[in-house]
Amino acid sequence: MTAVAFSPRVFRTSEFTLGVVAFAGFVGLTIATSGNMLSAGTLAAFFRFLAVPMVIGLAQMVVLAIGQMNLSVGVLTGFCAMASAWLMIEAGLPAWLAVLAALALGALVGLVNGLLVVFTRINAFIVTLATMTIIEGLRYGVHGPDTFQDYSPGLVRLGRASILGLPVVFVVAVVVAIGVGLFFARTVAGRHLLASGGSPFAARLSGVSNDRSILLAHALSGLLAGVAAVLTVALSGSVNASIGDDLLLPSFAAPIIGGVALAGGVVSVTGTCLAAFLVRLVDVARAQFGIGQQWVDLIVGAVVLGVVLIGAVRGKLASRPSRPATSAGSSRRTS
Amino acid sequence: MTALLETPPEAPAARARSLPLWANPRLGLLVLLVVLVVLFTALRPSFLDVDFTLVPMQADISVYVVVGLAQLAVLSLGHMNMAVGRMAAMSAFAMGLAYQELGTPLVVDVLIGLAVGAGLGALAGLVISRTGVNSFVVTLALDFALVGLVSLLYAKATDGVSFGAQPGGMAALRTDTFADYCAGNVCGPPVPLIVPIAVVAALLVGLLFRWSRTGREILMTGASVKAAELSGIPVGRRVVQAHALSGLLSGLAGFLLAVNNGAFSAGIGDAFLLPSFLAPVLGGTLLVGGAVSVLGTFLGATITQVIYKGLNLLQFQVDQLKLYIGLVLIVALSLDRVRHVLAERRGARA
Amino acid sequence: KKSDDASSGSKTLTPAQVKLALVPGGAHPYFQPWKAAGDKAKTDFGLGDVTFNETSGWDQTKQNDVLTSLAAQGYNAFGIFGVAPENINNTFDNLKQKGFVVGSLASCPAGDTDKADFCLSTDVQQAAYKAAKAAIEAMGGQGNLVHLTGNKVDSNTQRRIAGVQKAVDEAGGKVKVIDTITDIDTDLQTAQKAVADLLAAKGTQINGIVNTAYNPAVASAAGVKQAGLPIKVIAIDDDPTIIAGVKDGSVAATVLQNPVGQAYVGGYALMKLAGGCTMKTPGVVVDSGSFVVTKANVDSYDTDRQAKTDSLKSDFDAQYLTCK
Amino acid sequence: MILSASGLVKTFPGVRALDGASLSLAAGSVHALLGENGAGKSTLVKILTGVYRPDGGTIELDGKPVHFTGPLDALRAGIGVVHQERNLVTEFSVAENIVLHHLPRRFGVVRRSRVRDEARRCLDLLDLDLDPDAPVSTLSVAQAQLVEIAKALSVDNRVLLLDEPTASLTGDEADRLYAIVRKLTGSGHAVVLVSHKLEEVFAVADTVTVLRDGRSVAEGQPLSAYTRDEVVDLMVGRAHAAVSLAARTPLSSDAAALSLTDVATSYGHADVSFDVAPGEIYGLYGLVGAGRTELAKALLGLGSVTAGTVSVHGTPVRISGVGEALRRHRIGYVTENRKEEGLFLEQPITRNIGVTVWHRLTRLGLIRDRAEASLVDDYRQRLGIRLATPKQLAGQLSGGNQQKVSLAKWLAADCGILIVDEPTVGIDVRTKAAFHELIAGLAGQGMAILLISSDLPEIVTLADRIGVMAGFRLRGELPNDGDYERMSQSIIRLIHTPLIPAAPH
Ligand SMILES: Nc1ncnc2c1ncn2[C@@H]1O[C@H](COP(=O)(O)OP(=O)(O)OP(=O)(O)O)[C@@H](O)[C@H]1O
Ligand SMILES: Nc1ncnc2c1ncn2[C@@H]1O[C@H](COP(=O)(O)OP(=O)(O)OP(=O)(O)O)[C@@H](O)[C@H]1O
Ligand SMILES: [Mg+2]
Ligand SMILES: [Mg+2]
Repeated sequence: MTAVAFSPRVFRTSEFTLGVVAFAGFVGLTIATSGNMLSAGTLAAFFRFLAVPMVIGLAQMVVLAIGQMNLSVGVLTGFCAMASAWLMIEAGLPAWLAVLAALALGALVGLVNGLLVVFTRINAFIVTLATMTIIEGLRYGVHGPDTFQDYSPGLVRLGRASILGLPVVFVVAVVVAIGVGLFFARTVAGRHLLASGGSPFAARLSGVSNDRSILLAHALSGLLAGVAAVLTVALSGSVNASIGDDLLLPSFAAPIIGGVALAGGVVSVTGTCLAAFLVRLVDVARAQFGIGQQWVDLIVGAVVLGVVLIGAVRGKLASRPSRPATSAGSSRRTS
Repeated sequence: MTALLETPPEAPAARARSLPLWANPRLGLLVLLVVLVVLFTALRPSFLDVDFTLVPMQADISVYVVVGLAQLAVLSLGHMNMAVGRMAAMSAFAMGLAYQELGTPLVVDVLIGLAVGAGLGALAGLVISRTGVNSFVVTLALDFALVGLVSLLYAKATDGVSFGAQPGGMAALRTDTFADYCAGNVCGPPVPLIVPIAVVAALLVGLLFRWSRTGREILMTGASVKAAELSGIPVGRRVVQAHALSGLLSGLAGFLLAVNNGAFSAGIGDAFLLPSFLAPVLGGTLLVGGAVSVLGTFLGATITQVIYKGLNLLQFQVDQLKLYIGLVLIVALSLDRVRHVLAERRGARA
Repeated sequence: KKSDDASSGSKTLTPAQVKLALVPGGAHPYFQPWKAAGDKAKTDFGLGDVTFNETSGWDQTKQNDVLTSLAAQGYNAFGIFGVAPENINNTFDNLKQKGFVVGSLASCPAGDTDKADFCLSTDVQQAAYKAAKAAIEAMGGQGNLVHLTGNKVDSNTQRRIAGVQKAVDEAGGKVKVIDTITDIDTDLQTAQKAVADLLAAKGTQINGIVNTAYNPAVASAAGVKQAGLPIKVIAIDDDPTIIAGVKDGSVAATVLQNPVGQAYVGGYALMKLAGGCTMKTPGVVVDSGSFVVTKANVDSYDTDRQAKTDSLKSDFDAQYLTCK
Repeated sequence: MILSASGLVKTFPGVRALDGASLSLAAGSVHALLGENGAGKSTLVKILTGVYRPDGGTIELDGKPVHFTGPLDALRAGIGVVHQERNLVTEFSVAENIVLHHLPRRFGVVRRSRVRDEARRCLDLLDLDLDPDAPVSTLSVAQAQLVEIAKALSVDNRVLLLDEPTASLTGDEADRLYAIVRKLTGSGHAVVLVSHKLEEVFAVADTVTVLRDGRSVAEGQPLSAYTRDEVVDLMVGRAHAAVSLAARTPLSSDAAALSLTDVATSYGHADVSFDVAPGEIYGLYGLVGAGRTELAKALLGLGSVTAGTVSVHGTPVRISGVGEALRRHRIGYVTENRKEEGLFLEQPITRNIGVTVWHRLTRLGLIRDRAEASLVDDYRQRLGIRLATPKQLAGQLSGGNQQKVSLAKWLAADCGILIVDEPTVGIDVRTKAAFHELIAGLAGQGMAILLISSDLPEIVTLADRIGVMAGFRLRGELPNDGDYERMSQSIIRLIHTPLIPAAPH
């Protein structure tokens, strides 16, 4: 009776669609730039600036997993970045301590978001909208509108270093992504978190604490924002209070294009990363061909819609009833 | 058939008691509003200054109420419209272009613009209902596409980023209040001329969702698409209509902002997105669909503007201002929750 | 009807009655000198009060709100950087109608009319022209130029683009603008990403980069330095990071504006206007000056600027104001 | 007594669901918990499993008072439960759902092979051939219910509470469940069974508690002390007159109200032909999964008819949706899945009933609340819907009353043809009889009724003719002679005869 399609299951996933689109886009761009895409400089720039969008997409994804949203991821990234730069420059802390502090700060603020959601039972959208404005104030408070520069040469060197041709920051982002993937796929906490997102009531009946899932998701989201902050500090060499302003919409775009349901219960690390990859491709295409920003926006809009439409059409084709008309009854176990 | 089934014993009257009046969330917001006004007036008496506080605040509230309603129109479905701002911009562009090219009077320009807004909304709705793709994604993509389009269009139609000439009447709408129109000694209240536009829009939207078949069917679609479809509701059409309404209201909000700012320009709608959610959600409209509160949206928009104005009068610097806006929001919402929980408890015990 | 009568009679104020509000469009390093300049104006001219309020958040609606709040608090002289040059005249108009004195600082309204009493600002087109000139000179008079700037839907951006174009046209075909990248001033990371992508795509073809916005300037100075390309970067303003770049050679030149002069002289003129003076030409546009700083004059530029400020002040007395 | 509860009180806003209910449970026995719809059975079950906290009363486990602060407490205390509603995480696999409350782990990492083994063991208990890795979202209602049961069996609970476990199961599946129940009680477990299928209850249970209006009216009595009618009397609270439907003569009519000729659908039906006359009840019987629901949906335009003709009152039609079916052809469909398709759970009852007729209740384009309220009042009386106030949310009604609301909406719409899908699943005996009367009455008024049911006695009681469906084909059609034994035999025979390939036309 479980005659669900098995073998081509993987080809029907939205990850697969995205993968194909991303690959085709990459190849297309390589051809269009007559190979310039594959030059070391371009590749390095490509992956270096892919790291933060990937991590920030994951930061949003973990809250989407419980069917909530975190509007504060972007400014939190900026705040953590400013805080760690402040710690290095003004407080004179060594880089590694400042990095740990940024991560801890991110997780802490995320936890506060979670606590507010759990204790007030106010919609997370509104809670994080409020904390977003608070954090915006704090982010500005660190150093006004001015720029921090020259904090830790070692950290900045690391941010610009490469391993096997891949930028270190990108490698870190990939490791983080794998970690997040394993967390959701393999750990009890991750599974419980997803169960809470999928059907909170069913999860509760199975002894899962939805409140704990909410706390965990928000704390993890904050932690990932902290990771994004550290990556930013390392790769850019200078930070100011505007850091994070461009991250909110991409943080939603990546997981949602990547197939994560807004209703919760479903995550896709691969999809999120691939979607970030796609958006990055458009960035690069813009630089390669000198396209105006207006056209880029138009193209991104079209690409998003296109990917999603293809996904929808594929989904429809896949779910079309394909029951054999003649022998359905006898082949199914109906006892 | 009447005698086939006997009526079961009536539920005792005591069982059927609804929540007390003070548990009404809208009332909570109203109390909050009054408390905030009293607080700010105590701290800064100029909060009640007619020319510099009350009149401009009414004009701003009018804009944000309509912005909130634009989002509310699709929240009713459990959808989102991430393109409210850009629909407003396109709509305002159409109004400006209509006047520039056709020289038509204000009312006609506005109608043309609203039609453009409604059309864009309907387009989003059509894509959503036909493909079943999440509204967030569709409208986000539409937003991106329109951002580009708006600046391309302005670059083409104007020598810069706004229309130079305004249709007659815009200036009066911007600067005048009813107090400026007197019949003998009797002058109107100090209410800006655009306020009635927002009020009428709010009343119509309220009417739609409360008493009209279309509005109710939109809500039912929001409550459960499957059940709506199986109850004979034309689900697809209702989705398109709700999104068209959202586009129309975005356009109206764009017009009101253009009136306040004094020109149809490309920047209209840039700052609409967050307030569009804030007002209805503060007012008790859920993101899941099926229930909306127009009055709540009005109160939500008013409360946010009051907080903003009050903190402005207290002359906080950027960092403190942001901090306090967030804190006031959280505290206000938490108090509202406490009230709600208390009410539920009372209600349950009764 | 109020919209019909243009202005209301204003009364004269003593300096001590003047309460001056300096209102930028939002938080930005450029405006930070306004604070000190405002304080200096207060003591020098004996103003009643000076405040600096950058809470507008680059939103015209919010700025209008900030302005009316300040008016409600008793401020009666306004030095404003309008968020939206195309709409700002209406804001000026509103304030003027209430009998306040208004100066448009650091940016003029779009179009030919200026409803403020005066506009004291860098001529952005001129500044961009100077920057492009400096770049072309640094490039040795020929090669490919890239222009990085801010919000495309802002009339000032349009003027900057025109200024760069003018300088390039004057080079007589030997210089080409191969890319004008807009909308990357929103935040530092966007600018850094755009610069990295630009350098990766065309780094070898580019000879000079002209920046007419803050974040791109910071990003391209660092990006070029790191990539080790022989590209001449022309930055804007005198943020410490940029001055450091001029000193170490990673920035070929920077084009300075005169924020101190704008706030200080603007405050002076507003005080005078409140005290009963009138503008000879209402809405006159006054250039607050722009200065090209290279390694050669990096230590002395501030004296030039000081001199310009002083001459601006006397210009107002001599040329722009009529006092009884 | 393993588990005993006394004086339990539970109030929901506006409703007192339990009003001093008691229950005590001995090891090694199956205890039936009976009562009408809305009597408070499910509420009691939820209190005993820590889902709700009682407003008053005590619960004792092994003689010691316990306070459950959440479902986990009850699970830890060894109380397993199958709730009336399905509570699975649809995105997760079958296996993971089964062991979700005690995921095998090592250092916080899920041991997937153990999960699968454990799930396989539980599925085997029920003799269920399901892929443990299949997502729950791909299961049918019945399969999901079986997974729910497997989940309750996955730990060795001392107490097992089953709230309507067989409502969506076939006889076979139910038998298998009861065999396990007997095995469990044999080894000292205690089982509580909530069911409206009194035949099953009498076959399985040893003792009984009857709830009426939130109070226990017969507590812990041996079931053998009662006859079926006595139990029903206890539930209803007064002497219960056995209902027997008056013999109905279908209105003779030349034109069928609804007729299908050689219909094939996008769902995979083929060669389906039958017709229903006005005043006739056509019963469509089949095992769960036979494709009857899909046929109904195809007729309504939710799927598509790919071949053959569907005629309404003699005119061939192509229906594109429920709205068209309702307004153009006056066809109504009462769904089997009331929670998702029949009701707007978060909306007031008024709107749930008014939704099909708003177009008739408007004045100047605005709906008259007064008219809607009187409509609700009308159906509340006619169907005996038990509600606190008409503004109450539909989701707060007990299962049976929800079903009544789901039906009321279509009665209000004034249909000529009504398709009724599994109308009495989860409905108490009295209401069920009332429903049967109601359906017969509707037919008596000239409505053509297509009755889809997996409840054989129901079909035999009501239908004039019976179509038997299996594997998306109509296997045959029988006139109903009202003799249950004979009818059931011939129907079973029809289902199990191999399908002869239809002759090519
Ligand atoms: N969450 C709730 N909110 C409000 N009222 C509720 C809620 N749950 C149950 N009720 C009410 O409590 C009463 C008892 O409901 P319960 O579900 O326990 O009945 P039941 O005996 O299980 O009925 P059925 O046989 O139909 O399943 C009903 O009147 C119902 O409307
Ligand atoms: N083998 C299967 N694979 C996938 N889906 C199935 C399978 N069998 C049944 N379903 C789906 O499960 C859902 C529930 O079916 P259900 O068991 O209620 O039977 P049904 O087709 O509605 O027939 P009936 O009304 O005769 O019971 C249906 O939507 C059906 O499409
Ligand atoms: Mg029940
Ligand atoms: Mg069925």
